[in-house]
Amino acid sequence: MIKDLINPTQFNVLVSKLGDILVKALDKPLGYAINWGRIWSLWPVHLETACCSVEFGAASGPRYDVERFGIIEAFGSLRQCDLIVVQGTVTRKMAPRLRMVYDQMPEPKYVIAMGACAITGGLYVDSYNVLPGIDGIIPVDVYVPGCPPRPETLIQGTMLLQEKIKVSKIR
Amino acid sequence: MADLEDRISESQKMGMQIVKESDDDRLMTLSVGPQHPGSGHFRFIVKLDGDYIVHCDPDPGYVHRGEEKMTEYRNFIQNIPHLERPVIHDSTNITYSYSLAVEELTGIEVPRRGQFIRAIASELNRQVYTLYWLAIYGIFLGHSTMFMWPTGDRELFIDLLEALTGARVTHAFNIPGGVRNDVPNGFKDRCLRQITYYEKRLKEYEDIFYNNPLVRQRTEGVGILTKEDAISLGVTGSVLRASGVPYDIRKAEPYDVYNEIDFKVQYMKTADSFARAYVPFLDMRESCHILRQLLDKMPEAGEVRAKLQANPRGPPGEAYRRVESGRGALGYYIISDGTPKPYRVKISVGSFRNMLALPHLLVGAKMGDMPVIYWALNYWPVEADR
Amino acid sequence: MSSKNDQKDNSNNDYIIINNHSKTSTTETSATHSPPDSRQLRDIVPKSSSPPSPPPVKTAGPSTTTLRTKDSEPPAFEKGIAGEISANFGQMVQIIFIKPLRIKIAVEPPNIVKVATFLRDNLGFDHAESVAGTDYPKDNQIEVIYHLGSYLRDDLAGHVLSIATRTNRDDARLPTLINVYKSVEYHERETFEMLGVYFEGHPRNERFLLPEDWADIPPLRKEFRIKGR
Amino acid sequence: MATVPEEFRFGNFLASIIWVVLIVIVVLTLVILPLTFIVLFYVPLPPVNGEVLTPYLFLSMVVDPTRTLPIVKYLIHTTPFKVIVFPGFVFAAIIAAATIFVERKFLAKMQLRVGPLYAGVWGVGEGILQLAADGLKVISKEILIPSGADKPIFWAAPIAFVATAAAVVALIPVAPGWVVSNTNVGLVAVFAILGFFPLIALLFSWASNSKYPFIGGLRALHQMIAFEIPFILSALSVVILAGSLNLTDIAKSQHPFWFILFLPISAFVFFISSLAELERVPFDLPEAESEIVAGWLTETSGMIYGLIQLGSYLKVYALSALFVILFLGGWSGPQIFPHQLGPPDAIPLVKVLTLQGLYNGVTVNAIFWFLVKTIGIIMLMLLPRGISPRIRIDILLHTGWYKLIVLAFVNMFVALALIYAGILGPGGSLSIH
Repeated sequence: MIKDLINPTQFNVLVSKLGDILVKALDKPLGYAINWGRIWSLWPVHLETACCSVEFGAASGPRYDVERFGIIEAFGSLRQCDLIVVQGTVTRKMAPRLRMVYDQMPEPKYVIAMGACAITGGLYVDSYNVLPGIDGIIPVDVYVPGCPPRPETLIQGTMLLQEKIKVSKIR
Repeated sequence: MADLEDRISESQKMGMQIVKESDDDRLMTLSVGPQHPGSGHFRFIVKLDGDYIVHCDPDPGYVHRGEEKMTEYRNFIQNIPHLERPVIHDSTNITYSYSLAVEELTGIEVPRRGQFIRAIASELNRQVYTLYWLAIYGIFLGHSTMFMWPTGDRELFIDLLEALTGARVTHAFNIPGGVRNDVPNGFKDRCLRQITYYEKRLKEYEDIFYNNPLVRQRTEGVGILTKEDAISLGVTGSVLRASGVPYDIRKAEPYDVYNEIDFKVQYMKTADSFARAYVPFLDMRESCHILRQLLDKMPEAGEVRAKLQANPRGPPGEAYRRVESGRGALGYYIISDGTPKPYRVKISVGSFRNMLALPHLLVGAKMGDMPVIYWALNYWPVEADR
Repeated sequence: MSSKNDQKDNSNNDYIIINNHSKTSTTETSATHSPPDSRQLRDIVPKSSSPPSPPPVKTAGPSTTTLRTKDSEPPAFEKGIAGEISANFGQMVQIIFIKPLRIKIAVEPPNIVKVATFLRDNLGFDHAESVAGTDYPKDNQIEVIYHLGSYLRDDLAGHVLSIATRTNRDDARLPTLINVYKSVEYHERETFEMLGVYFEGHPRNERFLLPEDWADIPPLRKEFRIKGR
Repeated sequence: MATVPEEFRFGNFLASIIWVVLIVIVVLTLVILPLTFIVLFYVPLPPVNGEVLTPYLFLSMVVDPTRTLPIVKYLIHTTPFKVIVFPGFVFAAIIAAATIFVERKFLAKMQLRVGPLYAGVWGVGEGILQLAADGLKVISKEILIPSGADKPIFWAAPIAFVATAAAVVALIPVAPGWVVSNTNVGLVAVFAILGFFPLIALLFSWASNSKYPFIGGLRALHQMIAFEIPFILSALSVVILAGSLNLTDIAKSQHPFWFILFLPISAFVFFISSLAELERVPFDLPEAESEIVAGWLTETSGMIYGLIQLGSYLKVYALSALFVILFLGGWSGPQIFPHQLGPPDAIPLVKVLTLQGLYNGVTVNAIFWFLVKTIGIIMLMLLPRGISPRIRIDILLHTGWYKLIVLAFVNMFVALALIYAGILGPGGSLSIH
């Protein structure tokens, strides 16, 4: 078998084996470290879509303090952010803007749909100007139900997102 | 008038000069919002000449959810939950005037204890709203502590309201005919304790924020809205009172038990952004005073709501009732055609009325004054869009 | 109230906080109306008026007396204001109802600017609170109501005068009040958008709240049905 | 030539491992070892401890613990080490990062919060690894370049920013002799290098091809130029008193009395100006979120943002250290460490572990006091964030041009008076030379 591998026709197999071993040795710890960094440093975009933003603001207040999880709210530019928390109803006027914000963000990016309106349209499902859920325009990672969700629920949603990031492959 | 003109800051005067001289090829158009840390759920397009704003065009509607259309498909009681969503942190006040208008239409009478509980919930919610507003004003000025402190103290009022109504922010507490449930045991003492603590905190707010020389420098003499302009633009609430018009719906048209309460209408004559920021603060203090009286005068026992039929309806007619919310007069104009569903509901909100002052005030101001002027207008975009 | 007296010390000396209570309370007592409660503000519109609309302008009775119900006499102060209006304009203005703190009048579209100017200049209704448009498909009309209030006159502080006008539904056009009341600018723009009423003379009959690509009929018209209903 | 995936067999797995080991050994013997020896033999080697550092000596020193110390001692005095590790880049970055973390916790406590809490090792440590997490994330983030951006400048500006900040750090002495570049024009060089920052900000904001960064860049330019003059003037009075531009000499010349005693106004002006230079609250106008999104950092993403943040942390350290050197007596302080650290006749292993002979008590004491003062000043610079709002641009320019310059002149006259009265300065009655 060694003789098989050492001839020039099989050389790429040898290289690929080497590569496999290297990837196995490096990928796991490196991926773990980077995912760990991403878990504890989720910066949300400052995009308010509707009334859930009040509870989102309360979540960064002294009682709930999402900075414990490394989440810094009121971040300036979306170019440095990793997370969109869609705070409630997305109207037809806001929908293109939401998609534009999502497109402008750098990878990796995550989306939390906060509130019943962002999930299904909620109370406003029969309104003429409201989208029935945002999953038609951007991919959603975590749904946080409630109308509005309490800040604890939002924090729980963030922890679910952290679990998801932990098991995901780095890109 | 003359003394007000003296108060206009040098930069503002220079700005007005620049506005006159600007022509199109010098201007830079900026779209502020909807993804902008200083705009909220709102967009306004400003044109800059250097650092001066020479043109401003508000573009609301990002949260327009068609509340007025939706009311026509629900009956009077079903309408309450979605009608309080526009101002989720002032939800008692926005359903207050709705309840008053429906009561007028259907002829329901509210028991006296119910009226008191309504007023208490309304004043507590006014504190919650104004604290949130103050928190955002703090962060707009770059004062992060002023964001955290009111947000923290707001939770205490939310706790009180949670004990009272069962929900954190969306109470659905005011219904036509009274309130949903009675106050819990020991509520009065808890409330009084909270007010005593809170009045101490208000002094600290004043020390760290309103008496801060940098806050004074940034807000005083910025965005002067004269009394004449304020009246002709039809602004309301704290913006109007900051311009020297002592107008408060609680005084002008006392609803429920407010004619039994002794309170002052807080207003200032300086008409600048500082006055507009300080009047809500004075309102909070006065509201503490009102709360004490309400708790004191509340009857010990009694019904809290009238008996309601399943689908309350009244004779055909119309009603226009207003309350003083955190953002000023909040009116509901309801036309009923005799069916359980309203024929037409028009919500006349303070935010929508105050929005008219925004282009008026921003023109001639500096870009750095934009958040100062904008948020001092006591403007909540979700409510304005309805 | 004594605990509140220290406010002056805390605030800057430039800012004067005046106890307004005494001022307004005297006006309240001197005014001819009592402080209202919900009972007094009850509906006084007669049951006979045909639903869904209050009586249209054309068919409304010429005098206000027919609109009154038996139990409550309209307060004298409001009656005085209504009398002043009808004395000036006569048949041009229909008085729909007079309730405590609420007066509703109806005028024809060509006269509305004149009436509004009179209300502003002579009666002291200095601002418009809201503009509400209502669609009446049965009458093929759209009613636009301006709710006027007064900030400066203390005795009018709680009063709301509604001035209603009607236009044809198919070609909805009304003169704008923007030259009389500056504050109606956005309200009229919203009414244009929501009901399709074109305000002649308004500088911006444009899209305001709805999305830019809105291609449906104005949503507050009655034939616009929201989905699933 | 596609490869067919084989079935997994343990024998194959073992064989592949053996193959890898074999190839590594072959490569090592055939390529790496010869290369190493060529370098060791043909590159002239410096003498260590009186002997020329030959490969054999090097190997023997590595084997013998007692003989390792001279090598280490030699290494830490080489310029690359100084630039990269100790008084230079890594040291400054660690100090700044640690202080930023403490500041975040402190600010949180001030605002009745807890601040970063869970980003620690196995749940302990109150989130001390928060900045590490932020750094890891920022490194692994995608870098977006706006269309129409001037790409070379867009890439070069952040690197230039860090390099410039590191250049300032290189001029700062932390203890006698511990400085990367001990020039006689140290202070002038610091100001010259600081003058690059507005240029970089403006270049970057222009290269972003976006409106908010452009406004931010212009603001940064106005602000930094307005505060450059009081900044230099306030340092000038120190130069008058010390009679030297060399930072080490300046620190030494305030041995009995710190200059802040004679020049409080200058110190104040210097402090305010350095706040403005650093774009910290209340002078964070170029990055004011509520007005102009993120100012000139609006289009930065990923590591570009990370580099600029790193650069600004380095700047925080450099300017606080400069304040300490100019006004707070540098590293002077009571000797609290013994001159001889550790027992002199310990066994070799202990000697190596305690790095004995590499430093003396005086140096450690100097570094200790320097660090204490610097960290205190950094905290003082970061604290206004909790109590102060942002200032407006015209007030800021007014402050810079009208007030601070006058104040700086006032204290310069005081300094001149002290010199002419013969109280301070070279040969003054209060100075020890």
